[in-house]
Amino acid sequence: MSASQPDGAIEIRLNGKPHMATAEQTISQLLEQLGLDPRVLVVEMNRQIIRRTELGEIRLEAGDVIELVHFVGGG
Amino acid sequence: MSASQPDGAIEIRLNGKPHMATAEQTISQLLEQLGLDPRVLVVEMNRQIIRRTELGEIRLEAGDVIELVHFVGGG
Amino acid sequence: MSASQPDGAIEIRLNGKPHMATAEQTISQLLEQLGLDPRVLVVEMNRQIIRRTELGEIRLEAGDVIELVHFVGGG
Amino acid sequence: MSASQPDGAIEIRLNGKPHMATAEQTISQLLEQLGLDPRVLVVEMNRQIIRRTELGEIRLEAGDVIELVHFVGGG
Amino acid sequence: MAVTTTDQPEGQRAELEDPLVIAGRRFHSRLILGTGKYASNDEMVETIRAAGAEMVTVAVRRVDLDATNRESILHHLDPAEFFLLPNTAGCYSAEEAVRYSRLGRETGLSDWVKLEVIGDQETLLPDTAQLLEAAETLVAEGFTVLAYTNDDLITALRLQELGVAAVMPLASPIGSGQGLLNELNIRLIKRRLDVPVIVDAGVGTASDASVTMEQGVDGILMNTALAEADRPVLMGHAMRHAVRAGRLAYLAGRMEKREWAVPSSPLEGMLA
Amino acid sequence: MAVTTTDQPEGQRAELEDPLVIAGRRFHSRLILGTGKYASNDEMVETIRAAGAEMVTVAVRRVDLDATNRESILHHLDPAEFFLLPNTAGCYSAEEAVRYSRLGRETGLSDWVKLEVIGDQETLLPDTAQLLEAAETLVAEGFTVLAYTNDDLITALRLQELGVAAVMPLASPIGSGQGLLNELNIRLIKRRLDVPVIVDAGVGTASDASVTMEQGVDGILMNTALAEADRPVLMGHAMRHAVRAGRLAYLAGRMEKREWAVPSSPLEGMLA
Amino acid sequence: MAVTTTDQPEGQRAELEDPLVIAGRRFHSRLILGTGKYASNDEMVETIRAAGAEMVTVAVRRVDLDATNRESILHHLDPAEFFLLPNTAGCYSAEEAVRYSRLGRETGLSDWVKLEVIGDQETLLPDTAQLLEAAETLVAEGFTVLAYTNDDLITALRLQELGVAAVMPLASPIGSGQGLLNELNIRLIKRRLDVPVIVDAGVGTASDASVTMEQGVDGILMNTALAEADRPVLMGHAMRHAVRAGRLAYLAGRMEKREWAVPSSPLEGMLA
Amino acid sequence: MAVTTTDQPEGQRAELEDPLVIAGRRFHSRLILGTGKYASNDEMVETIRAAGAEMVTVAVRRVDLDATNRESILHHLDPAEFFLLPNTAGCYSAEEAVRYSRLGRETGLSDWVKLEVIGDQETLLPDTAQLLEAAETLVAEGFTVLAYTNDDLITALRLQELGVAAVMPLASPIGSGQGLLNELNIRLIKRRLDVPVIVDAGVGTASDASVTMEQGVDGILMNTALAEADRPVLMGHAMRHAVRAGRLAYLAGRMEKREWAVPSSPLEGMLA
Repeated sequence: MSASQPDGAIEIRLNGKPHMATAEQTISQLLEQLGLDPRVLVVEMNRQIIRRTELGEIRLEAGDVIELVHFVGGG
Repeated sequence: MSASQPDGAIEIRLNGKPHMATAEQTISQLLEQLGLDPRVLVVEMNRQIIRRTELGEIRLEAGDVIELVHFVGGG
Repeated sequence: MSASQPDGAIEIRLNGKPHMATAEQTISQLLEQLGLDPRVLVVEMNRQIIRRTELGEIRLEAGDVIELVHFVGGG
Repeated sequence: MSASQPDGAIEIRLNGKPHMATAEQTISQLLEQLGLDPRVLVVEMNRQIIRRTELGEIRLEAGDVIELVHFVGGG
Repeated sequence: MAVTTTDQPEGQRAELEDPLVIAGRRFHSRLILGTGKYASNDEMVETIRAAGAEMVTVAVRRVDLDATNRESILHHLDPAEFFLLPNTAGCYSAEEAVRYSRLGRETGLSDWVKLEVIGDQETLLPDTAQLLEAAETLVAEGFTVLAYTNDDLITALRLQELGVAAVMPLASPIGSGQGLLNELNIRLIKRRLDVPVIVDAGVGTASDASVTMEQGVDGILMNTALAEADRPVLMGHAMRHAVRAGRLAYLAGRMEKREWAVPSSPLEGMLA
Repeated sequence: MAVTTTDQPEGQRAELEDPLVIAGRRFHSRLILGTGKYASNDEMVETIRAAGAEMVTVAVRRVDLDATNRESILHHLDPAEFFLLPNTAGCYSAEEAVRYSRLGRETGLSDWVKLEVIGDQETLLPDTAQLLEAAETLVAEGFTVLAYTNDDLITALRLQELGVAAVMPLASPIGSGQGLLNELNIRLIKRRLDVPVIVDAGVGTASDASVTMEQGVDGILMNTALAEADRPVLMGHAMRHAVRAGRLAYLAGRMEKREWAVPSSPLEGMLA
Repeated sequence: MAVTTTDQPEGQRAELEDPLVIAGRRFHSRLILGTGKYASNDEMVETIRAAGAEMVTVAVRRVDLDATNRESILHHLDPAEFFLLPNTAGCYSAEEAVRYSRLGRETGLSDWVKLEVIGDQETLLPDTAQLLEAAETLVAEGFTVLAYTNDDLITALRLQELGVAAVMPLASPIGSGQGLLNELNIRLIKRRLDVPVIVDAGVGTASDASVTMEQGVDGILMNTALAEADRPVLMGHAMRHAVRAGRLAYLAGRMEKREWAVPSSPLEGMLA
Repeated sequence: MAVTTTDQPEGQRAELEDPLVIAGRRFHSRLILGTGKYASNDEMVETIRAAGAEMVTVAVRRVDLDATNRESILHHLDPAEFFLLPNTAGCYSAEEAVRYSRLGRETGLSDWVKLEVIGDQETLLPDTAQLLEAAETLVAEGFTVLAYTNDDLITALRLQELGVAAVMPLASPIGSGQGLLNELNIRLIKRRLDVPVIVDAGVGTASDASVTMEQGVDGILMNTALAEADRPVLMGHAMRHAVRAGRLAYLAGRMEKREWAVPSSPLEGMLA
């Protein structure tokens, strides 16, 4: 959808904000880069929930909308 | 729907009960026969409301479902 | 106050009712006769509380008003 | 009780405060001097209520304690 | 809130210009009465007059062809004296309620309807889903809809969006006489709606009516509190005063409550 | 309870003959007002008239000799229009209350007194021991005593034995506006006493007055609820209606409360 | 208010050191029970244990010489396990109450007495004049007096002046189960007194006990709520929890009430 | 209602086997807690333990990538100790609530969800139309749905028909602390439903919890009452007792209320 950058960087939307990711990067790699533990969060990509087992297989593309959510205190 | 009687009498359903009426009778005639004042009631025939002005024009047929309603005390 | 009987019996008032006691009888003896344990009741004689230690010393006279009270369930 | 002044003036206590009055003055005269209408107030002198009819007869003496009261708004 | 005390020499008879306006129609009384369950038609009419009500509800029912007396309630309630509001009491679906509404309108008196869709026989609580559906249909057909509902703000807001002329939340179940069980919900509804809010059902006695009006609502509809009082006509008088009392107290702005006492007579000027 | 509806053509203006009788004196209104804490004398008088009160209380205080305006409240309250009831507000002992009572009587208006003996500055709750003592003295001196007391039945019974003309239990502390905190105690007092029971103090708004009258009491005395309302005159009107509403509802006999609903429209005659 | 949570690994079993101290004597439980009206002595004892009460009241009555079972309640209530508090229930004068107090003390258990002087058979409300007289006599004779009274602050202050060890205002009439009718009066009494305030009479169910303790009072005495429950032992457990719940909530300091809602989950972090 | 007192020597420690069962899962505690708004995670955990809650709710939110602390609440709430119930707080449509529910389930803890669809920002009242739609979808997807709703019986019945595991009517608005505003509605819901009824939102203090449980409901969910208490851990203890107190009182069957008094001590055996 949106343009990929010349140097292999792509822009995605991450938790509501623009984010530069590496083209062909898997979601697992993204999480690692962000220092996040995949066991306590859930990933939604383009409105689809991504199973934990698939995180290492799915590769980011420019324009992907990623939501990383977890549990917080709430009543 | 239901059979008309040999002697020109037809069976209609009036306020939930079987009622013998004269074939070709208008609704106005039915009301008169019943001693009812058309100005304070409303007639529904086969789920259609009949305007007061039409009461003298519409003729009963066997199987017609007639409801005669009016206002009663209620909260 | 009231007349003592010829045979040494005297009439006292015990818990609101007339009661025949032996003249010169001590309160301890009265209680024993009634089968009552002095340790769980209190004796009032003529509106005076009688200490437990005095029960063996005080002798009944005709007309004495004796109240034997104890604890019962109450709120 | 208290000393009368050389010039015929006497000190009384009026509504909780010292007040200089003329010796031999009647209560009626005092009220007139104060500009008060005797019909809507009540006079207490030395803890005795003074009838309205007596106001012209009773003369002040040094040390008299006078209370002038009336109705005010209250619940 | 334009409230004007009419000019007059004696305060105790002063009355206020403070009409209830629904769909452009003005009513002097904020009390609307049902006409069911009275011992006699005479008692009903006398009670309505004692209560000073101008609008009364009526039900749509079959003419009883087996009865000798088949007269309509219109023989007792002159439409020139009272504004008759047909209801859809007894209807358990949107479709049924729409049917009754149309029949009621066909009498030719007006296009107003007090819309009820009941959800449960035991409690007579409204089925709000069916209610919203019926309201939408009737508004589209040009009815002036006064919608009996529960005390849920969200449903009330949705009814207003659909274009009803008045929202009528309950105080407590119909005929229960339990009074206003949830003051907060009624206050919330009144604060948030622009259309008139008429509390309908549950009022049991005069103070219930006063406390309800003190929440700021525009009016009250009641029936059983009058019809089942030992002396309905007297209770009619009571309710007339009670509705006015609550309304005036709301407009007057009540004192703040205090945990401690404050004297009503001056502290100064005590004797020594 | 002889209640008669006056003969008249229009129900909504019907008034009832149901006077309050204290010590043989009849009052048409069951509402008694205090005269303290108003912004102006005009507002006070206008409010009293709006409320329709015939009896009003006044306090006995020193003439303020330092003030330019030393006028008595009698300049504003004509004894021909209002029955003035002197109180003993601010008195903390039987002796003091007796002294104020005598001063009040000496104005020549009547031998009535609203007897208060306060036991605590913070709550203004009555000291019932001193109250009983003062009541005994004043009754012996021929006073018509209306005794402000707490909501204790035993004290109320004792006051009646002593010969007071009316017992005046509180609804909640003076000036608190908390309303009727203990309905049961007021009902108990009313059921057991023969002399009139006037609830005095604590009413905050119209529904408080209605609910109080619905307990069966004979009248209400209030002050702060009117004087501290945002618009006292309007609140006067409100209270006039509220007291009447509660009284009439009591006389009318309210419906029973039910846990379940009961329809107001007929179950029969529904369409198929 | 020195409240310490005892050190322990599991929060859900944490208990608090928060004893009730009357006349220097410490009680772990703030619940005091009456011992009347149970179906059997076994049920009574089991209920008291379920409720965790340490102090129980007993009445002083004649030994029934006509009965085969003349045993004292001491056969069922071991003074080593329970602290017995004799009452003067059924006494209608100061003189009578003093007589019963002396008889109760003569059992040799203690010099404590729960002093009641009843003023009326129908309501069992206290006669405060007689109560004050009896309290004065008994304090002078060295009794530790716990005085059952109404909810009048002035009487409570006077009882404290006379030297009683605890003031015991009622929540509602004895055996009525109406709960705490006047929260304000109980709060006023608690705020102003230094001696322990034990609410006595009127509690009907668990929430009544909780709401009473939340006013800040030191303890509650009850009897009928347990003895007349369908299952007294279960209600004993309920009351043990209820008194503790109300006490802890009072110490914990409740949240403020709000007219509007406030979310419990964060507003930030919602998905787009 | 099979309630068994466990065998044990001391009554005051007796506990009852009376588990809360939802969708086949047993909980010993009838108290469910929210985890929002605590001053710290430690205080939250300590409070939950004090309250003895086994089930706690959590919200689903974006990881805050700007914060240094990005840890999930799972770092503080061990799923081995607590049963975590994801909620859909903050969702305003069925679609949104379904999305959050699926995300919550994906954590792999369970397929339970506390379903909320809010209808209004100011009051946080539920949108029952959207709620029913979301419930239908989620039940079809195999979720165990606990549905937060208002106190309307008709909606509650419809939710049950749709197959929810528990119905969770409010006591008063979320975070308002107003307590149980409409006891009747909660009783009606409980009497008519077969699935568990858990009152959710509005409880402010211990007695609110007791009175709610006394209506017969199966449990309570609360958050603000603890998080905003002056001392949350103490309030946790209070609520643990309060829920148990109310539950036990319900099971024990309370005494009847009476207008008149009944003595707790025998009338016979008085001295002459």
